[in-house]
Amino acid sequence: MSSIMPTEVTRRSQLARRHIELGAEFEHSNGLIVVKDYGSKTELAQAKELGLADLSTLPRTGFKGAGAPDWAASQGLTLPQKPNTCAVQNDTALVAKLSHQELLILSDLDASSTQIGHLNNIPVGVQTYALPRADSHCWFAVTGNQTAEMFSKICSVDLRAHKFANGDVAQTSVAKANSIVIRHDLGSTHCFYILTDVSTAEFLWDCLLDAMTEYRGKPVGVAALRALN
Amino acid sequence: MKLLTCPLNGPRNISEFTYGGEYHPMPDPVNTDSRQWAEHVFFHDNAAGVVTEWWCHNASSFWFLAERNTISDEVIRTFDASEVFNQRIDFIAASTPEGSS
Amino acid sequence: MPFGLLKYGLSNDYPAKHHFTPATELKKHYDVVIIGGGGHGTAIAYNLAKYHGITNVAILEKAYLGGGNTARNTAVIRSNYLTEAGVKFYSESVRLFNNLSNEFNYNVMMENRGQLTLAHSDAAIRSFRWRAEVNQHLGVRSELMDRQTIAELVPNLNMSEDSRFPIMGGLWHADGATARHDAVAWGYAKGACDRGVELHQLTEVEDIEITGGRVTAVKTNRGRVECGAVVQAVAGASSVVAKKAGIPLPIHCYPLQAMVTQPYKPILTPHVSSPQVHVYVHQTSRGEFVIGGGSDPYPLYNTRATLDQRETLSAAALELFPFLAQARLLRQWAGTTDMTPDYSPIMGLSPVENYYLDAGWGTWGFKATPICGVTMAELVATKKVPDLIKPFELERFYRFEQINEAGATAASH
Amino acid sequence: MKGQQIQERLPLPYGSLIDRNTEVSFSFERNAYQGFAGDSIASALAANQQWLLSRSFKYHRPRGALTLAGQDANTMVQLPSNPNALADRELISDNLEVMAQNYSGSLNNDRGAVMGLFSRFLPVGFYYKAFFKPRGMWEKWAPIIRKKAGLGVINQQLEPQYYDKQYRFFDVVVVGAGPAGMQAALSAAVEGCEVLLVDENPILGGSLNYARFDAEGIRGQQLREKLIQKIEANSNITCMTDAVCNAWFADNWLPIIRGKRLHKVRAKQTILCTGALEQQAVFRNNDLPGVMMSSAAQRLMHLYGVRPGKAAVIVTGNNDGYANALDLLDAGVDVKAIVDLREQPEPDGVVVATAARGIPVKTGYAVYEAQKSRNHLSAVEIRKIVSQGICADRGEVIPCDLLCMAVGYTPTYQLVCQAGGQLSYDDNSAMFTLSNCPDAMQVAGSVNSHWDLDACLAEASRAAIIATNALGLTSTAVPEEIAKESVSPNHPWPIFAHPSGKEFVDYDEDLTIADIINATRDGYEHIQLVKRYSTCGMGPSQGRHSALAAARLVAAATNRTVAQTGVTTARPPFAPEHLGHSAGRSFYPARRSNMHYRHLEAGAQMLQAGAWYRPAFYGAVDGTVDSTVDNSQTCINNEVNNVRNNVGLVDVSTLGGIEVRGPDAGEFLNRFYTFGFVKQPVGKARYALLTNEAGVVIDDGVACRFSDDHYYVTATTGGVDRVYQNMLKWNAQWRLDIDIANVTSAYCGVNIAGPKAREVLAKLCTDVDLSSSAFPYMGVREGTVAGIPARLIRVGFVGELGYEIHVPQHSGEALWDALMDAGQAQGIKPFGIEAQRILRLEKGHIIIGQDTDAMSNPMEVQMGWAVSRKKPFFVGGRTLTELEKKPQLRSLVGFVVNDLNAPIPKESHLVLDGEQMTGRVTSCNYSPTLQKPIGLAYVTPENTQAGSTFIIKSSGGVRVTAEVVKLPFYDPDTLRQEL
Repeated sequence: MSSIMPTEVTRRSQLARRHIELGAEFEHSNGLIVVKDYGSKTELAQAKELGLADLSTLPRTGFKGAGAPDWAASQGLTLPQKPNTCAVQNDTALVAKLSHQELLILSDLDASSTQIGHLNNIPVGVQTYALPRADSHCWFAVTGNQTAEMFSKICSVDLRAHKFANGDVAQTSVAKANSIVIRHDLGSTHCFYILTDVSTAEFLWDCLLDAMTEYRGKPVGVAALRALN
Repeated sequence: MKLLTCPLNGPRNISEFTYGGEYHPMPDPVNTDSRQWAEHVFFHDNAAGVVTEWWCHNASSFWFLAERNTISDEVIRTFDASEVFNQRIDFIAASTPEGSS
Repeated sequence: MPFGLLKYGLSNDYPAKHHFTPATELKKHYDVVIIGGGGHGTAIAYNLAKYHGITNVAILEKAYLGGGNTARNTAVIRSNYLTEAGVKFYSESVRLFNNLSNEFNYNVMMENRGQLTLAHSDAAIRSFRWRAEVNQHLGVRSELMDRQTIAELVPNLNMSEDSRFPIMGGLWHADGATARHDAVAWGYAKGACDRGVELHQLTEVEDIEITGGRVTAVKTNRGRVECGAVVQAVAGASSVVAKKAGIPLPIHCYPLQAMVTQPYKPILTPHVSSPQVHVYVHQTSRGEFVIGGGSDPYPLYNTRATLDQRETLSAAALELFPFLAQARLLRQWAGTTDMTPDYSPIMGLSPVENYYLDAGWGTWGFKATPICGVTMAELVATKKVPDLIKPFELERFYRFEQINEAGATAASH
Repeated sequence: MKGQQIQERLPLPYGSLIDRNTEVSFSFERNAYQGFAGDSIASALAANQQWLLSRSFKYHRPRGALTLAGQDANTMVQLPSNPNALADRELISDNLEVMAQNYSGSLNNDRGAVMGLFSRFLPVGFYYKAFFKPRGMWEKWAPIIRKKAGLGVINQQLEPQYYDKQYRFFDVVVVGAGPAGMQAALSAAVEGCEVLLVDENPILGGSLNYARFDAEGIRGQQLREKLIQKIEANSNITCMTDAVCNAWFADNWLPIIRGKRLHKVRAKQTILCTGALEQQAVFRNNDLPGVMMSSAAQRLMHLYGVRPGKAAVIVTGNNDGYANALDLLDAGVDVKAIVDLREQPEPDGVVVATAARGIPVKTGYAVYEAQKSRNHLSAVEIRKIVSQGICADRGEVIPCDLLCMAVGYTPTYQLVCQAGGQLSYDDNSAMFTLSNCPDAMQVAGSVNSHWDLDACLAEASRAAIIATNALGLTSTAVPEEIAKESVSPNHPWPIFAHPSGKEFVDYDEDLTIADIINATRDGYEHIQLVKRYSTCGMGPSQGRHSALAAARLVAAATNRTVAQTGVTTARPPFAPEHLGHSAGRSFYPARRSNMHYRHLEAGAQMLQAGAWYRPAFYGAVDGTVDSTVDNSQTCINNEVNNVRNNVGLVDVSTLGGIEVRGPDAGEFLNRFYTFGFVKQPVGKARYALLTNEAGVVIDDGVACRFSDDHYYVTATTGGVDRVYQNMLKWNAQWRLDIDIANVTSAYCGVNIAGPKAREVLAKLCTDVDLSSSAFPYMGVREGTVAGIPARLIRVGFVGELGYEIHVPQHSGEALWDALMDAGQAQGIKPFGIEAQRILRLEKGHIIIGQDTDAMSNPMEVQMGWAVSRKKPFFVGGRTLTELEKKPQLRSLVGFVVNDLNAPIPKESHLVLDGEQMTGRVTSCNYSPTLQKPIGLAYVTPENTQAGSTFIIKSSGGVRVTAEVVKLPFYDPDTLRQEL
């Protein structure tokens, strides 16, 4: 059993029990607890083929309102041009533009990006409103060559590499649950972030595993994801 | 499955959207007689032909307007509601106050 | 071998008396013009001719007899409604249905197999008890049913506690039935035509002439016809036709889809529906499973079928009867429903003095066919609104009153 | 099982679908048979001389393969867990157990066949004409008739199988991989064009695999190999065989079924090359095993290496029958005669070749009757045709065991017509045309009435060019449309009535010529009425083989042309598909709060509220919940008492939460809810009641003002999504300067309630002054609880000192743990929805949706106080003023039942005035606190003053007297919640 348990901190993934059942090894990451691995030697290879990781405890935030983009830019964020695309920040955070007035900001896999903490701790600008994205949505990563093929069983948007570019964002329905799908390749490996209403985390996790079975997809820890980078 | 082109998210299966009813401007709630008000509340044009209606893209909660042919189910165009509602709407109190609570 | 069939077998020349008026020219004037040759239109004509001696009547049908929602509904007959007005109205209709075959000497194959509506939440149990109490108080056979009794009544129903929508109870309606829907229109039309009513198919009303608040004539694709009164019974096109008479209606038209499987040996007796899972299932006398559910999500005057509704209905049907996965879908179709704000019909007088409305039939028009025929005919003949349909007058909406049946219609039809 | 039969096969190259190296043993009617891998059930049985496959629907006639292409219902057999399986579609597998369907006794001697003798007593529509007299008879007949109903048997013990779905995307989808389809795919597969080629058969090639296009019989094979080579070499083309495109839906949305998966394909362009279906000739006993389409005989030989008979007669109305004759001859079948309905065949290479090989041809002749022995064709009687459909009085009998019918085709129009295409028939040329296809759809090949191979290929390329041009991938000049051939393969009248009938127009429904004509005589003249009245075309094969013949007969019987009569077309799906396919995996999202498993660990009995799981009550902690009424009631009452006396904890995470922020936030709430919010003090919560435009109460919650421009509004679990959507829609019109965000799931919430609530909370919350003076009832604060940032709301839903604590979702479980620990000394216990319902009832709070219905307005539920009349506008306001002008119809009041022996009324029991229904109970429970049944009920407005009584029709119809009491029942001066 893991030497570190999710209950050591107040912030716990809805899926903590699933991870424990799967023999997860947890790790501390900037005060948060994430799944390092599931004790498999081949997790990196798994992640390259088809892997599913739970990143729900990692930092993220969001801002909305007519003033949000300007304010965010004034705080040094590089904003994507068009809605439904995203841009990597020099502190490795990822900024996705969900509409002309809405931003979603995701930390990197080490929870090391400083921007998010900064933005959460300063007063917002006029017509700018913070959104509790760290808790409203669960956050999964689906990685590997088979990702798009697997997604085509539960998502009606064409996510194939040549149709859905790295950095593209789709707000759509995955297994009948409203979701935000972001293509954010890790190194040369395809990776899709999926953010869905946190209360449906278990439902979505099960749907994804069910859809992955045919391609022998399995859960992987952040260690494998970092190794892809 | 029909495709509907969301002004924000592009073409999507129509099952990603919620129909929001016919678009028709609300009559002035103060200076409208009760029959006209009843028709505003309950009645529909229900036209067979091209109509303008509200649609909401569920995943992004984005409301917009669409012109659709209710016979062929062909969508003529979709557009941002700000094309029609381009300024703040305000209401003026009734000249005679309606009693008090 | 029932005697009725012997005459066909023993006579060498096939008994060839037409059931309906062979196509003839339109007359210049009719006392009553009925727009719409479906179950309702023909039932009204039948009652006018048989019980009020009014036979100078024309039924104008733009396509073919009973080809609209009469042909497309799933033939459910029930009276387990929620409001006093609704229950009294529909239970009288069920009573008439039971004698229909003999009433017009034409077998409509009424089958009284009962209807079970499933509850998957305590909120549903509450609303079902409400219906059961109202029904029983008005003499309609409805009762709450517990899991145990349901399992005995429908042994092949999925009663698992771990299913996504566990069944907590149900509303049993012993009066629930089905009939051969087409035969209802055919029987009424036959009876009406036998008494001199003219049925004109492929005859579309293009305009309605109003002078001095009275309708004087209708213009059709086959010429102009003067009339003493007009009844519109065109569920699915009510707004469009009423607009020709300058009458706005509180109606939105939504497609309602249904589907049917190939025939299989009988294994399901009652009609089973689940408002929460949005599906109903019954097995016809031919052995086909008829599956239906909620209306389409947006208005449309088009009877195309959609894949997403097929998917939704199949998934829902399998929640209740998992073994239906092996049944083969034969046909999928749609009708157009007049949805009203309160899920009750709009019947009776209109702002136009001699123009009568029979509209707003949503998903419950078929089961009301016989009583509509009786009451609307009485209204047209006597100019007096029968008590049974008084509550359903259009004017109620101008009084901000509603006869709310919302809870009693969802996916039950 | 009987001994194994011997199967004989034609030598290679016959049998392109079978693998002769792999024998497969299976059983039919419990007799063992051998076949080869790749055999269909029907082909394997045919190889064993078993031609009889099933019994028909009405007369239990013996039936065998008709099309060998899965297009008819004659071959329906029973497989385990797969009734009505098509024996000419389903492949054999080792130990597969196949049974015939719809017979009583044995397949060979079906007692049901006696029905045939009564056929003259069963005229068309006979059901409508009998069985109902005298009154009540139908009730006796219905069950008897019902027993006869249906075909296959459903396995009710079926284990759920794994069906799933996949979305696919292509630029061009070509349906049908015959010559036209293959050519269309090749021509469409230009640079950057993703093409899908779909065919329901196991291999590409369509008719090239079995039909004969020249005297030598080599062209088809050559063309097939050439096209397949090119296709395999082209990386832009994806091929799906054994896959049926089962419908066309709006915007080229195509359901394609392969195996247990439904592929939902979105195509930018579709090209339909679905081919044509050969039609039968209509004559007496045209349904006997041994009578089949000429294409069926060719399929048997070329695809399966099975000789379709020993002595054959061919009835034809075109030259394809001659090609078929050559094929049969080559396969060693003794071709007795070609019976040509035409007086003057158009001589071509094939016709000449048949003459050269000495096959007797009888021109101007028809097959008048087929004769049988032992359930199989034994001979045909042919007669000279004297006029349309009329034969000479005498004819000659030709013994044979095979009759091939080659009298014409109908286009496989299903998908085209589902797309709105028009199918029309030209009476002079006996040809069909398809028109009015949607822009993004092309048709090519025999479906478009092209019969010449070169014409098919040219039309296919043309269709592809139009498609790729439309996609902007090419800008090639579109070649001229190829003119249709002058001669049609369709004979205008291959229908020959017989005094003794049994000339089948519709095999599925056992309908004969007389049935169709008599339907029109009964007055059912519109083709749709004929269909419905006779059920012609309503059977499993959906009129594939009856629509044309029926249209011709109706046209003749009503003195119209077929064009005027119209040909009925079919609704989706194209081929019968298992419901499992369209169901797929079931996706019904379920919602859980972060505390979910803490409830389970505490032995909670969960209930569903919308998609949410919520604790109803907590049973034994060891998880063994005894849900008997008594036990659950005890648990619930204990929970109630603990809240009243100590402190309880309830999960309210499912409660909706919406942030309304910005300068106009107060103004927005003023317009949206009934109450006034502009003057609401910061740090205070205010009740928020929502009505729709009809003035009906649809939701409620509290609006918490955290700052001038920040309100946090709660909404009901079931209502929040709609409320949020409505807010956005209204402000899309009003354009107020605000932002609206649904943060329901972002917050996990509890309500800690009871006299000792403050005591417990104080241990964990040190940065908020919890004293009643500093943080009074209806106050709202932000602080931390157990180090977790929290929003605290002092509301009194359960009528005790209480705090709703909303924390970030992911910290919900930690909050729960902390409070349960901190509260031990105070006897904290969790309580569920059931206890909460009782507690709030004792306090007289209503629940929207339970105590209100689709008609309730604020005045009826005594919430007039929550409606501000001082505002210029709010949603529903104008309608409420209209409603106020009218006499109120009912009022919601609180009541108690003082007679403790009376059956406790249940929710929805009726309130009666005499026998008149005047209202109903909306909530009722035994109150552990007041020790008597209390409740809420709608009564007549005259009946609302405290002390007055009314009658409730309780369980078993018992009339129970209820006394109206002033609300709340408990703590009327609300001292406790304001502690």
